[in-house]
Amino acid sequence: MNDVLLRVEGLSKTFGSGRRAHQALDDVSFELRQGEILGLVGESGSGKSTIIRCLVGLEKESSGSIRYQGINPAAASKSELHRYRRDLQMVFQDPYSSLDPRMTVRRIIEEPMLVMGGYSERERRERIHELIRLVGLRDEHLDRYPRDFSGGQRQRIAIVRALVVEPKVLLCDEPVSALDVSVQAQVLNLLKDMQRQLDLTVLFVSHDLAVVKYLCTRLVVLNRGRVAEKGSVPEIYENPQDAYTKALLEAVPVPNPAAERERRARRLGLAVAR
Amino acid sequence: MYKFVLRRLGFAALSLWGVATIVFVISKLIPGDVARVAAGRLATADQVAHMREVLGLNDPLFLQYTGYISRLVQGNLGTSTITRQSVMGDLGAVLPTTIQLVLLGMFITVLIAAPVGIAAAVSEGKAADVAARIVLVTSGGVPVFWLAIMMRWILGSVLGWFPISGTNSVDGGPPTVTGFTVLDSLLFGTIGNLADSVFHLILPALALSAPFVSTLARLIRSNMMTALKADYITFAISKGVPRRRVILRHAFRSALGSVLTVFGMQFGWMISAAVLVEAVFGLPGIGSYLYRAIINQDTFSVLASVVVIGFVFIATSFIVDLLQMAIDPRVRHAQLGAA
Amino acid sequence: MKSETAGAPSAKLADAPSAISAAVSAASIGGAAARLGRRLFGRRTAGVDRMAFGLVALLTIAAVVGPFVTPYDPFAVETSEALRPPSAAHLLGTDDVGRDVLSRLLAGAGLTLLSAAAIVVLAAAVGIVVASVAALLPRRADEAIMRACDIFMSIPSLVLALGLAAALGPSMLSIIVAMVAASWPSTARLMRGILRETMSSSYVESARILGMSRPRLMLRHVLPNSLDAIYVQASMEISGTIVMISGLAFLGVGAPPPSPDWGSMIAEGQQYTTTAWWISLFPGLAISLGAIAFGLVGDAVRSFVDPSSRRSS
Amino acid sequence: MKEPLVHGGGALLSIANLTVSLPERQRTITGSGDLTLVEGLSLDIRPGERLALVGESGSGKSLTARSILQLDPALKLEGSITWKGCELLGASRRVLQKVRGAEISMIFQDPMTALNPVLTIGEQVAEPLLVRGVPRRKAYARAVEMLDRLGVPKAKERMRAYPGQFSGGMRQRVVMAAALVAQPQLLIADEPTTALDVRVQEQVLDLLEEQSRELNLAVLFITHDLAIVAGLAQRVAVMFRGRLVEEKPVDELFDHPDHPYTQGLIGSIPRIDLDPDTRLTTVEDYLVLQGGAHHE
Amino acid sequence: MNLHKRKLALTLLSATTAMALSSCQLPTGASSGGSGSAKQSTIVIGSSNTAETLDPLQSSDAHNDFNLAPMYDRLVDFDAKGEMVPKLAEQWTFNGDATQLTLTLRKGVKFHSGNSFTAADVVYSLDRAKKIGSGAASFLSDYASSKATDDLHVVITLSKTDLDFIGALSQIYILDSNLVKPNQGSDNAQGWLGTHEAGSGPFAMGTYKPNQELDLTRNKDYWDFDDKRPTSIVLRMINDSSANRDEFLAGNLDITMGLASVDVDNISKDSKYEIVNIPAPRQTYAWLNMQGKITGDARVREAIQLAYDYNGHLASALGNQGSIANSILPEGIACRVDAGKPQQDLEKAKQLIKAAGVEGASITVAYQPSVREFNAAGTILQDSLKKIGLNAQLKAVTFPQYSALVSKPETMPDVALAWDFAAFPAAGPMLNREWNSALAGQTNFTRYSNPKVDALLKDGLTAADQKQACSDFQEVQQQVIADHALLYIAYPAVTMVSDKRVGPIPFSPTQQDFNVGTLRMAK
Repeated sequence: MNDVLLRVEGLSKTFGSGRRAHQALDDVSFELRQGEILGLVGESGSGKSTIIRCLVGLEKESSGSIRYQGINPAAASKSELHRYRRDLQMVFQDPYSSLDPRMTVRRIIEEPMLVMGGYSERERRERIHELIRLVGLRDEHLDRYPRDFSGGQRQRIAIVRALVVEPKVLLCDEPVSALDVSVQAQVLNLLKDMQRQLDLTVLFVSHDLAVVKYLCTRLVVLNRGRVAEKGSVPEIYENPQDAYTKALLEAVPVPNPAAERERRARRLGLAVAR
Repeated sequence: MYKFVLRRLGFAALSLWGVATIVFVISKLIPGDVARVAAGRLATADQVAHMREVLGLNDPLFLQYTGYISRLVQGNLGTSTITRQSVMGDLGAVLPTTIQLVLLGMFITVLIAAPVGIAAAVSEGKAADVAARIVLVTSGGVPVFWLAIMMRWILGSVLGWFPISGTNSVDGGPPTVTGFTVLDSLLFGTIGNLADSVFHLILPALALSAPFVSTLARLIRSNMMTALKADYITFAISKGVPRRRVILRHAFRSALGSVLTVFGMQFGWMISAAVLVEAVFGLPGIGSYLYRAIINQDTFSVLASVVVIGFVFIATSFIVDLLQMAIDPRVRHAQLGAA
Repeated sequence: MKSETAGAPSAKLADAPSAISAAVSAASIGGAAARLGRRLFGRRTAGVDRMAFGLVALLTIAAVVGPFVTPYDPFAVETSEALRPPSAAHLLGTDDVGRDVLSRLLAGAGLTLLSAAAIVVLAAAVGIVVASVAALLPRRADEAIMRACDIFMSIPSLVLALGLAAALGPSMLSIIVAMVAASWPSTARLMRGILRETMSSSYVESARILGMSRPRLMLRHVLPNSLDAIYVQASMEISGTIVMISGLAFLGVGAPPPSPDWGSMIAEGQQYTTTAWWISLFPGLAISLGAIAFGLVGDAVRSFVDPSSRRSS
Repeated sequence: MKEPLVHGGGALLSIANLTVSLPERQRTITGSGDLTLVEGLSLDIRPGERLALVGESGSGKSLTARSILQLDPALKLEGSITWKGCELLGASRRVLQKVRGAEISMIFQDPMTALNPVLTIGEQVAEPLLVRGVPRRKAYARAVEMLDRLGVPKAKERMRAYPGQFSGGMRQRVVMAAALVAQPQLLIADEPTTALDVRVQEQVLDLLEEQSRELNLAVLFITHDLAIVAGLAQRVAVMFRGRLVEEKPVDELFDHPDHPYTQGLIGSIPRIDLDPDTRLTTVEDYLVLQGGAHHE
Repeated sequence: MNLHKRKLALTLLSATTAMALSSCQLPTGASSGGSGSAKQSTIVIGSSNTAETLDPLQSSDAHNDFNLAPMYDRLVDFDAKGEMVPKLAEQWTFNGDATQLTLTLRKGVKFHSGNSFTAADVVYSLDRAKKIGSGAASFLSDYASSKATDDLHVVITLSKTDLDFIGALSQIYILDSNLVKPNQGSDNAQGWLGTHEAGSGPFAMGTYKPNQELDLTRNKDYWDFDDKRPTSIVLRMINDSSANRDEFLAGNLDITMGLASVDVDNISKDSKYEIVNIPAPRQTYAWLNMQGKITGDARVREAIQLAYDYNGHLASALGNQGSIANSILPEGIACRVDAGKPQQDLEKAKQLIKAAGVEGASITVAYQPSVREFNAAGTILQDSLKKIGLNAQLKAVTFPQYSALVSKPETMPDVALAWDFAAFPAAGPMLNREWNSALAGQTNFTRYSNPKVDALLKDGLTAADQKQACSDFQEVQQQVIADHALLYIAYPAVTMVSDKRVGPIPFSPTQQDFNVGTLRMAK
């Protein structure tokens, strides 16, 4: 399969040691294919965020390997590592704490280009303006500080910051879980549009199965650090194999009163009543 | 649990070694000739040389250091070059005075700080809070020794309400057994002795507690304010818990965590602040002892006093840690891992 | 809410790191001051705080112009005029060798406040450097450094400072050295906590994953964002430092005569505290007032910069 | 803005024309004048009824809920809140204390912070009884019973445990036990499942419904999540920027949302039961259509 | 309320005291009778003389000696006129070249323990001093050995001729060897004697609370018993002078000293109190560095002498308690040379500085900040020197630091303010200590080096004839004065404030403040 962009194999991560050791990831393997949006779902503590943190080097995996287009970041040359870091960009969960409060939006967006290098001042300026408009913000926003923006706007800025160095892979760590539903919809739509327009490959971490279903093409379900199930979205949603996945799917509420009542009545052993 | 205590003990031992070493280095920085001090101001060169030999000052520094540490481990703090007494004995004689002063000081501190801190937190932003803040900043800002002098002058000399100096009136002291005049009065003396002993401690303890009242009350205030904003307080109120209970049982109880730690550390700070207060009230405690030792360049006594103060400090923080584990389930879980 | 202050985007990454940090800190000090100023003169400032700020301003003015407006030569001995109580000629009286107390008080304001400020700034600087180095080193080294700080902290700072100042001989410089030596470990520990908190925030992590080097990360993101907490810390320390200096002077390890710093003045007047009370009362009052004003200001600064109120826009 | 369907008659709790504002002197950020947070809200709850109050952050839904028990002393409340015919606004602290916990109780969003970490579970669950003079032994027995009922295993032994030893789901059960132990007639649930994982959320919702049915307990359910409301509530009220924009029986609301905001809200929920290619609508789309001047 | 409490405490107190006294104190024959009289003849003294140790060998420290003197006896002493008087030694005779001294001891003297005083005690005390080699042992540098020929006779052998040795014995307290020996331990009883007493003096130790209080009771078996001595004395060690004053004014002390001049002035207005100025056998000097870069020039040294504000010193530094010095030796010593009181002459001083070409030069002035007099003196000196164009830098040092500084020529301060005192009123030992070139950097604080003076000192100290010795010593003084080696500044007095219960306090030239053992009640 040559369309595999990123392969994670046997990834394990243990925090602490001795009695307090906590195994966050246990032998996790999956691959990320060119152009797809892969969902990584699980409940809190399932290790989904740890995977992303290992991928970007914020945590060091205990064992296992990561391979991106032949680059193993753990044993990469300087130039390989540079390419790896440039190609994999990340969007954080909390839009309130992921932007440096002391920098203007312009500086925040410019910084990755400065760190990565290779952009002339003009290029930088043009890219900033291009992208900021693409996500629906205006030029005058550039000289403001993060505190002047709402959560949804901040998350857009964070997306711009991730996209500004033209990455191939976008790693999203619960990017909409801190947002209101209506804002969440905007960001989800934006992500979907961006992915298409820029031919991005996305790894999307979420606890919300409905969001994942809306956005993703393939799915990896994590249960306490282990892969419970993986497969295409329709496959899993229609016919989950794993008991845990089933339970998860079963618990997702649907905004349909009749269906919900029936489901709950069934669970509670009640007659369907009005 | 044992493991935690052991680990904590290990750190305490390490700290002690560190303190001893720091103190040794300082002692070597002090200019002046220790041997000459020991031999006396009119000593001849021969006598000084003899003294230098006796004190081991001709040994290489490293040997002096190892000798000092190994003596320390055996509980031998050396012999004072001024008093010619075992420093251990000297300190044994002065420590009780300081400790009972500090204990009373801490008692007074809590007695004042807790209600003031709570009241300020409860009335956050209102006049009472502002007033409390001013009082607390003031008691923290006035130099201790200055306050002590003023108290001694006005309450002691001018008004005659309190004794001026010393631990007892002439004829008022109990027989010296433990050295804690209050304890000695209780065990071996009369009620008159007890009244006299406590009476002599009140003013110094009051002066000593001023800055600590400030720190502690402000800490209680801010902890209480944080606690009062916590969800569990809202939940308690929504359960119909009366205000009094909300404040004392819920907020104060959970504000107590770091208060205890700071309170424990205050024990050490108070001992050092006692250096200032004891001087004013003529109390023969470790503060006066240390100060005189420094002025007289009584190296062994300086070393030993600082080490002992460090030891008391380390011991209290050890005890406080254990105490805190006993009363604060949050700390217990963090230290021992969720059961 | 609009804001145009906080951190000027002037420093270029290509500059030398020191230049960056200098520019960043200068810019953020300016920013913080501006923010502070706005809060201060906003309608919601408590009267106490205004008074405290006013007092601090007054003391600062006294410190700057004090030496030039003294009614008498603060050093001129006039033994025939010794121990005169306050009068029209000598508003605050004269000391035991006949020097004018008011003149000495004015002349010493700068010395006292400057040394207190120097101690706080130096201790903070040492603390920041140690904390930053610790933060940059591997975990074990970090822990070792913090343990060392703990050990230092098990000697109460007054005792340590007293011992050191005695060792270094009585002078203002040795007091500064001793106080810095005694207080840096606790500062370092605090700073370490502050830096660690900032470092774990996602905006720092987002720069980290770009491969930004740790020192650069420290200078560009971590330190500037920790400054507010550092200011709070420093402003809270000044008050205690002023008091502690005077305590050391009282114990006789202060600056030698004829230094007019307030602590030494108290020490000189120590014998006369209650008879020729004016010799040490006024410096004592000045120290108390200074400490109280700075204490209130520290309090105010803390409530201004409090992280919980930062998001409230 | 519409008037509520039923007003007064037979209502357990009746909120009429409630306005919540932050007095000028309490405002920490610059700005002048009182800041109005909830305006002219009227709402009734009948005995045993499950009413959902839905809105996004800043819509004032939580403030409304908290205002019923007057939990934020800094806020200025105007209008009327009557409980079983008695006016609660302006009632004395004694009266409020009597109502709180025993007649109306409340549970909160984050079960991790709603329990005092330094007090035992037992004390916290039994507290509403203890503070009303129920003997300790009896109160604790009732607390055990309540914990049992809410599915806390080994309830008796765990009375002496501290909140730190419980998982989030268990804590929310404990919180519910404390809220229900004094047998109130109305439970205000302020986003009680937002911080929980989806499976635990389901359990808590089930429990809520179960208790509501068994105890004839009225529930005012505050949430931002329309999906979870669907199965639980009988009636839904939607709030937007401090105002009540729509209030309807649940089926009607989902089938025929009147207000564009409600329409947008429903359209913006990603649905597991629908084709992912259906593009999510946003509130903005609707408000713009309606010519509303909305920007973030 | 507080007032009330205080009263309560006091009543309780006096009740218990009365009980304690009636149960264990022998009835005294005093007229007023009962417990009241016992109370009346208790004298409470407050002073900053906090004993570091009660080991009598450490009596060279004035603080210790103040507390020790009433408990111990010496072999000989000096009276207020500086005449030697017998104490435990009734007679003393030197051999021809003054290398051997024979003492005849007093008969029937008993130590507080009840042990009889014998020659063995003298031998033990002297040998112990030699062995330990610190404190008062420095007065015994010429001691070689001693031998008890019988119970009442001791022969002391000296290492060289030393006529002043008998005077030095006034500094040695005689120990009860039978009591001390069992407690000797490994440190020659230094530890034990630190808190215990083994003397035969007019007062015995009651209780001792280190750093705080020493209670003395009258020794009814004293060989020189006098019932005018108070039955008991309480020495309260209060370091702070204002605390001393306040305690005194509150009626808690009968005698206090070391008060600030303002306090003394205020108290003197009240006729209830007695102010006594006792001359002290000490003198305030400013030592000049004879080998200093700037002070090496005699013109500069003279200029400094002329610049100093002596009257200001008396007024400010001493608060007029004392007098301006007129000699380089303290008062009460035989063979002093009267050099006249120094006068300030700024004009002449300026000219001298100009002549020496050192205008604007900096010099260091060392002083001990713990002594109040030096604090003011330092400031005055600094100001005086500024007027003649010298820039003085004050350097506060502790005595140990000062000793260390003096021991090396390169660290030696240019000027040092200090007290020096004659431990006993003899000119020779003091002059020798201060001006002998062999002791430069040790007790010769000016690094004075003059072969002529060295020779004179040697001659004087070994002269078997007092007259010869005296003329040698006078010549030494004249030479030192001519060399402008020091500023002889003042004789600080000890000012004592007492209530009228205490009789007149005699001056004792072997004591820094006064000898507590000599106290008598007023009636």
